[in-house]
Amino acid sequence: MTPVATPFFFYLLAATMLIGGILVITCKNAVHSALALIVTLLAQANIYLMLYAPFVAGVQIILYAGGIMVLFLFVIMLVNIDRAMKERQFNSQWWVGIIAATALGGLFIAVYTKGKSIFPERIPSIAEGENTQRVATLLYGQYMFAFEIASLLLLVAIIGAVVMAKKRI
Amino acid sequence: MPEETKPPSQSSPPGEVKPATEKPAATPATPAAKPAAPAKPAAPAPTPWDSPMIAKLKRSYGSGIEPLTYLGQHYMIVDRSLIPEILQVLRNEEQFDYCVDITAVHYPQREKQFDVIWVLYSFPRNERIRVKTLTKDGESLPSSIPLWAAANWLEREVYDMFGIKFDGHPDLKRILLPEGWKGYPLRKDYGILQQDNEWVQINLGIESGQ
Amino acid sequence: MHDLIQYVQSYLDPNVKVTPGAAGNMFWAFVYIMLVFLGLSVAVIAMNWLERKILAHMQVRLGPMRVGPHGLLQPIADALKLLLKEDLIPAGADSFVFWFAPFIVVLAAFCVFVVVPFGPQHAITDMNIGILFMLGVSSLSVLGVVMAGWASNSHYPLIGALRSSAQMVSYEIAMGLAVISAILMTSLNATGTGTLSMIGIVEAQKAQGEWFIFKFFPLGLIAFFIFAVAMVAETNRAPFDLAEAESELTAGFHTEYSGFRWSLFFLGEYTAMIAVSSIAVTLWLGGWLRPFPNLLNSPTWDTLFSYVPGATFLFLAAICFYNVARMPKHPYFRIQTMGLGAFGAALALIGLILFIPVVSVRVQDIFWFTAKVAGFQYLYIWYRGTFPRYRFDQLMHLGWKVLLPLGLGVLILTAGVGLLQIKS
Amino acid sequence: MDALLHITTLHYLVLGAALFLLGVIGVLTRRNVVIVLMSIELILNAVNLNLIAFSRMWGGLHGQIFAIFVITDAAAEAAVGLGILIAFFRNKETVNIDEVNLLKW
Amino acid sequence: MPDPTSLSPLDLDTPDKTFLDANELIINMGPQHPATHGVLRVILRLDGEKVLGLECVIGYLHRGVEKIGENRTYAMFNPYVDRMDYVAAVSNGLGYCEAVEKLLAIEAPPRAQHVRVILTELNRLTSHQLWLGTHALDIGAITPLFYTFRDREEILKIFEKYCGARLTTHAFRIGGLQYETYSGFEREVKNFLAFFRPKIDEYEELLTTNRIWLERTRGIGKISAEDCIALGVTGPVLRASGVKWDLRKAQPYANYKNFDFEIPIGENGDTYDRYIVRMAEMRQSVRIIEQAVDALPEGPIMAKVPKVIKPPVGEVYHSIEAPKGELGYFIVSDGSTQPYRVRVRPPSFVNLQALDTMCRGQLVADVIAVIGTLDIVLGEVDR
Amino acid sequence: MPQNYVPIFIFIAIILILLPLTLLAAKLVRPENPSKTKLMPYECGIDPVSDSRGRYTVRYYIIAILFVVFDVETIFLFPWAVKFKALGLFGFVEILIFLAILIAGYVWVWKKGALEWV
Repeated sequence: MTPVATPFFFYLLAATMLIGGILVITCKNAVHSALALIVTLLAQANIYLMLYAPFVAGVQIILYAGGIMVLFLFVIMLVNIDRAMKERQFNSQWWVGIIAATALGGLFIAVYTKGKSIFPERIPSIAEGENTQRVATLLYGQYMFAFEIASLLLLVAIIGAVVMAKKRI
Repeated sequence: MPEETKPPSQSSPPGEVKPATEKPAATPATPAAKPAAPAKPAAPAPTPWDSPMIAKLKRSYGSGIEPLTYLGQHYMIVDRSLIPEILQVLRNEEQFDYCVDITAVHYPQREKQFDVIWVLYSFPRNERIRVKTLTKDGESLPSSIPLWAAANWLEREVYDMFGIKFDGHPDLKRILLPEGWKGYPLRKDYGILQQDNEWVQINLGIESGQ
Repeated sequence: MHDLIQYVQSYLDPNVKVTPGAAGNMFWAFVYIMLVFLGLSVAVIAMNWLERKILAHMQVRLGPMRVGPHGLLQPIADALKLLLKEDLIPAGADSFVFWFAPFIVVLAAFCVFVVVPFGPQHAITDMNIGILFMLGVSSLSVLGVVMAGWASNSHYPLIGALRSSAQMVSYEIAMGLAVISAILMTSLNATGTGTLSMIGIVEAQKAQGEWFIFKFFPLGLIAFFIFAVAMVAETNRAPFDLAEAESELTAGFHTEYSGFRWSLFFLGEYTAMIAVSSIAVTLWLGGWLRPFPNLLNSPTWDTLFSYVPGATFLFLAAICFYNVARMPKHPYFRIQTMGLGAFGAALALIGLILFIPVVSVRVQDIFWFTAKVAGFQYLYIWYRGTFPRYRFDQLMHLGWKVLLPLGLGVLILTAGVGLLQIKS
Repeated sequence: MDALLHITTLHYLVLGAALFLLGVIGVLTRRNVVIVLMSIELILNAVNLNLIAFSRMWGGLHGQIFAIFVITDAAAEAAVGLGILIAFFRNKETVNIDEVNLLKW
Repeated sequence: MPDPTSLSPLDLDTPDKTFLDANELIINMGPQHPATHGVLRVILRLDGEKVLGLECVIGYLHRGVEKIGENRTYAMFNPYVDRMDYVAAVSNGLGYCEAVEKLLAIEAPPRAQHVRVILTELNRLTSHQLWLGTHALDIGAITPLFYTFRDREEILKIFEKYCGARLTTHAFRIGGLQYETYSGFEREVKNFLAFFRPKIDEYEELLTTNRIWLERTRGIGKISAEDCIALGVTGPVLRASGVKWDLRKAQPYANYKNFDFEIPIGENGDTYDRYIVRMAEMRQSVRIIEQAVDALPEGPIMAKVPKVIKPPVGEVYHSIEAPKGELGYFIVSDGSTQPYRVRVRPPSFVNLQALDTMCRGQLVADVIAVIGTLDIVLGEVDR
Repeated sequence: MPQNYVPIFIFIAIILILLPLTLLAAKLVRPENPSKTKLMPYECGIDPVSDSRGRYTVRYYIIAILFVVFDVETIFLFPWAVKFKALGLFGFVEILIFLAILIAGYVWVWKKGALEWV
C-alpha cells in the first residue's frame, strides 16, 4: 500500500483532468465534449485512488463514466446536434460569464493564499484494505437517514424523468 | 414509315433508328411474331357456356355478355361498359372471392386493341372463370381494388406492361420496370432493340451494343 | 542491477503468497502483464479457430481445412488479411471518434484482466475493490459501442449501437444484483466482513468449503444462472447478438468498420467473453480451486489432481498424433502432416513438463482456472450453434421484467437465509 | 520546488478550484444545453474532489460518504435534466439555452 | 378484407415533418441486404422499431420472361420457365408443360405422369428445405441451414442423375418426358425417403419446441383467412390461416387424384403455423412420393406430339400447386409455332403483396421473419 | 499512488502504445485508394437518403435513465453485502426499506408501460 511516485501521478492526472475540462467547455461537437468529460472523470477516479478512496473511485467509474455518460451520449444521439454545431457556440452574455468566473477565481486565490496556514500538513494513514467495509459501517450506521432519503431521491428521479421523456404517459 | 417501324437490325445505321426511338410505343411496328389473325378455325372451337349463373346474368345484362367454354374452361366476354357491374356481381353475389390474376393481351390490328382478362376463382364453388373485355388504347378501366385487394399489384403490372390505366387505383405507377421507363414492353409494337440501343448510346456512349 | 535480481528473486520464493502488484514488485507485474497479453492473444486466436471448427462440426461440415493442418493457421491468415485490407473511414464520419472508439472497446475488455486471479498469487494485482473495478471497466465498453455507431454517420450502425448499448446497460443491472448476492456470501465468515477483492472471494469459497454456486442451494445456482444469461447478453453473443444481427442490421455498430480497425472490435468481443467468464468462474465456480477441494481432500487426491493438467495436454497431443496417422499419405500433404505432428509434439512436451512436480504445483491453479473459463467459451459456441435470436423487445422484456425481479428476489432471499444461518 | 513535489491537500484543492471554474465558465457561456449540463457535472466533480481531499486530510470517511451522495444526486440530476431537455427539444427542436424562455410550453 | 385505402403508398418526401411528433423514421432495407432473399427492396416507415407501413420495391431481377415467351417456340420457352422460381424449377416446368398440353388437348401417358409427380414432390421438398434453412437463418438459428442443405443434396443428386441438371432441371417436355428413368431410380428414391423421414424430425427437434423460436414466430405476421383470400395469397400461407385449399385436391392435375394425402392446415395464420404447415407438407410429400414410386406403371413416356407444336387458336389458363402457392400459366395461341402471349401468374408476386398487411404493427425484426415465412423467390416475383 | 494500482497504468500504457503501433504497421502495408462510392455509408445499395444522426426513439433514453437509477441502487448494495453479517438484521431491514421505495418506482414504471418496448 505504500505510495509510489505520487507527484508524477498527481501532475499527470491533474493535467489530464484540466485539459479534459477545457475541452468539455470549448468543443463545438457535444460528442467530443462528452468524450473529454469521460476522460476527466476517469482521471478523477484515479485521483480518488491516490487519496485512498477506492470505493468512491469504483463508484465514479461505474456510475459516472459507465452510467451518466451513457445517458448523455444517448441524449446527444436523440437530439439533432448537427444544427447546434453550425450555430453560434456561446450565448449572448458570455462576457458576463467570463467576468463572473474571473471574479470567482480571484476569490479562490485570495482564500487559498490566506488560508494556507489552516490546512494541517499531516498525512493520516488509513488502512486502505478496509475502505469499503468502513464506508459500509458509516453509510448504514450514521448516515442511515441520508441513505434512505437517497432512495426517495432516486424514486423522484425515475418518475420525473419518465414523465418528462415519455409523451403518452 | 415502314423502314422505321421495323426493329433495327445489327447493321442499321443509328440515323435511321432515331426517329423510331423517340416514340417506340406509338409506332405500329410489326412484331417478330406473326400477326394475330383471328382466322383459321382449325380444331376445337369455343362453345357456348350455359349455367344457372349465366342464365341469371343473361337476364340482367342480356347481350352484353357472351359466355363461352373452350377446352373445358369457362370464360365470358363482357362489354366494356358492363365491367364494373359484372365484376361487382361476380364478387358479391356469385362468391368469386379470389382474384387469381389480371392480365391483358395486345392485338395491334384491332380497333379495340386490348383484351383485359380477370381470372377469378370461387372458393365455395371451386370454380374458375375468366372475364374478358375489349378496350381501346388510352381508355381506362375501373380499378377492382375495392373488390379484391389483390388487384393492386396486378393492375400495376398491367399498367406497367401495357399502359392500360385503372381509374381509382391509389398508386398506379410502374412496378417491375424502373420509374421513367419508356414504352410498354408487352405491347406487340414495342421496339425492344431501339430501346436497348438508345440505352447503350446514352449510358455507355457507344453506337450499338448488339 | 542488484535491485533487479532481488526483485526477480523476491518473487520466486515459494513462500510468497501475494500478487506482484500488491507486493509493489513492478518487475514481476510487468512480466505478468506481458504474460496476460500473450495468453489473451493465444486465447483469442484459439477461440477463433475453435469456434469455427466446433461450430462446423455441429453443423455437419468441416470448417477451415486448407490453411495449415485442419486449418490451424487460419486465424493467422485472417489476421494477415485484415492487416492488408483497405481501411476506410466513410465520408461524413467523425474521424477522431471513429478512430478512437475501437480503442475504448479493446481497453475496456483488456483492463479487466488486471485483477483476474489465475491463482492465489497469479494475478497482476489484487485490489480491495476488485469486482467493482471489473464491473466498472467492462461497462465502459458501452461508450465505445455508442461512439462507433454514432461516428459512422449511417443508419444501420447507429441503430445497432443504440440497440447494443441499451442491451448492455439493461443486463448490467441483473448482473450487478447477481454479483451482490455472491459478495454477500463472502461475508458469512467469522469476522463478519466480506470482501470485494477477487482473490478474497475465491479464498472465501475455499474457507467456507463450497463453491458459491452450491451455496444455499438453489439460491447460488439461480444467481449464477442470472449472471450466466446476463453475461451472454452483455457480450452481444448469440442468442442475444442483436447488435450484429446480420439479417436485420447487417453488422450492427461496426458495419462501417473495415480492415484492422474492425479486427479491434473482434478482439474486444472475444476478450470480453473471456473476461466475463473469468468473473463468473471467480464468483461461483471457485476460481482456481480444483474440483471437490473439500470432498476429496486427502493428499492422494491432491497428487492425482495435480496430474490432470499434464494428462490433458498429453490427451490433446494424442489426438494430434491420431490425426497425423489419418492424414493422406500423398506427398502433397507432407508439410501439413509434419506441421500437425510438430504441433502434437509441442503439446506433448508441454504435457510432460507439466508432470514435473515443481512446475505442476505452481501451474495447476492456472490450469483449473483456464479450464473452467474454456468450458464457458464452449458454451458460448454451443449457444451460437443452437439458438435462434431473440427479438429486441423480448430481450428487453427478459432483462427488465424477468432477470431484474429475479435478481432482486434471489438477493433478498439469500440475505434472509444468511440471517437465519447467523442466528442459529 | 519542494512545494511542487510534495503533494499536499492544497494541491488537490487548487485542482478542484480550477475544475470548478471551468465548470462555471461552461455553464455561463455555452448555448448548448447538453454542454451546460456537462459543465454542471464538472462542478459537482470539483466539489467531490474537495470532499475526498478533506476526508483524506482528516482521516475520516465522512467526506467519501458525502461524495457518494453527491454522485447519487448527480445521477438523479442528469436523469431529470436530460428528461427536461428532451421534452424541450421535442417542442422547440433546438438545444439552445437562449430559447428556454418560457415556463410552460 | 383490408381497407383498400390503407394500402396507400408511403409519403416518402416529407420524413422530417413527422419527426417531432412520433419519431417516425424511414428505413431502407435492400436491395443488397442479407435478409431480403435476393434483391427485394423494402422501405419501412417506423415508429421507433414498430412498423407503421412498408412499401416493396421490386423489379431488380426483371428479365421480361413473358416477352421472351412471345418470341420463342413452345418447346424453346420450356427451359426459360425454370429460371423463374429457380428453387422449384420442376414445378414451373410441370405447370408450363401441362398448360401447353391442355392447349393441344393431349395428355401425358401415365408413366410420365407418375415420374412427374415424383420429381415435382421431390422438388417441393427441396423448396421447403431451402425455405426452412433460410428462414431459420433469418431468425438467427444458423444450424438448420446446414442440415437442410445436407439433405437437399441427396435430392439434387437424384435430379442430376435423371436429367443432368441440379437446379434448373428442364426435366419435362410437352407431352411427357424426354428421358426414361435411369436404372435404380425407384430404389434411390426409396432410399432417400427412408433417409429423409428421420431428418424432418431432426429439423423439428431443433426448432419446434425451442422457446426462442416460439417467441419469435408465435403471433408474428398474423393474417386472417379473409385477408388471405382478398389478397390472393395462396399456398402454405393460405393454409396456415385455416383454409383447406390445395389445387392438388381442389382441381387435381397430373394424376394427383390417385394419391392419398392430406392437406395440413393451421389455425392462427402466424409465422409459427406456416412453419408447422410446411413441415407437415414435407411429410405429406414423402407420402405421395412413396405411393407414386410403388405404383410406377410401365408404358410409354411421351404422348403423340407433333414435331412442330402448333396449337390451334385459343387461350387457356392452367394452374398448379407450386411449393409457394398457385402457379398459373395463361397462354394465348394464334395458331403459329410461338405463343401469342404467355402470362405467368407467380405465387410469390401475389403473396408478397400481403407483406404490408402482415407487418403492420410488428417490429423491424419481425419483417425479416415475415419475409422469410412468405417464402418468396425474387426470380419469380420479378420474372 | 498506492502501489497496487500502479500496474493498471502500466497496463493501459502498454495497450495505448501497442494498439497505435499495430494500426501504424497496418497503415504501412495496406492499400489505400478510396473513392467516392467506397466512402459512401452503407445503405443496402441505395444512395443514402438523409443524414443519419439524430432522430431515434426516446425509448432508448428511458432505458438509460432506468439503468442509471438502478445502477445507483446496486452501488449502494455493494457495501451492505460486504458488511452483511456485521450489520445483521438491522442492516437487512434498512436495505429492505431502501429497496421497497425503489421497487415502488419500478412497479410504477412497469405499470406506466415505460418498460414496454413498443
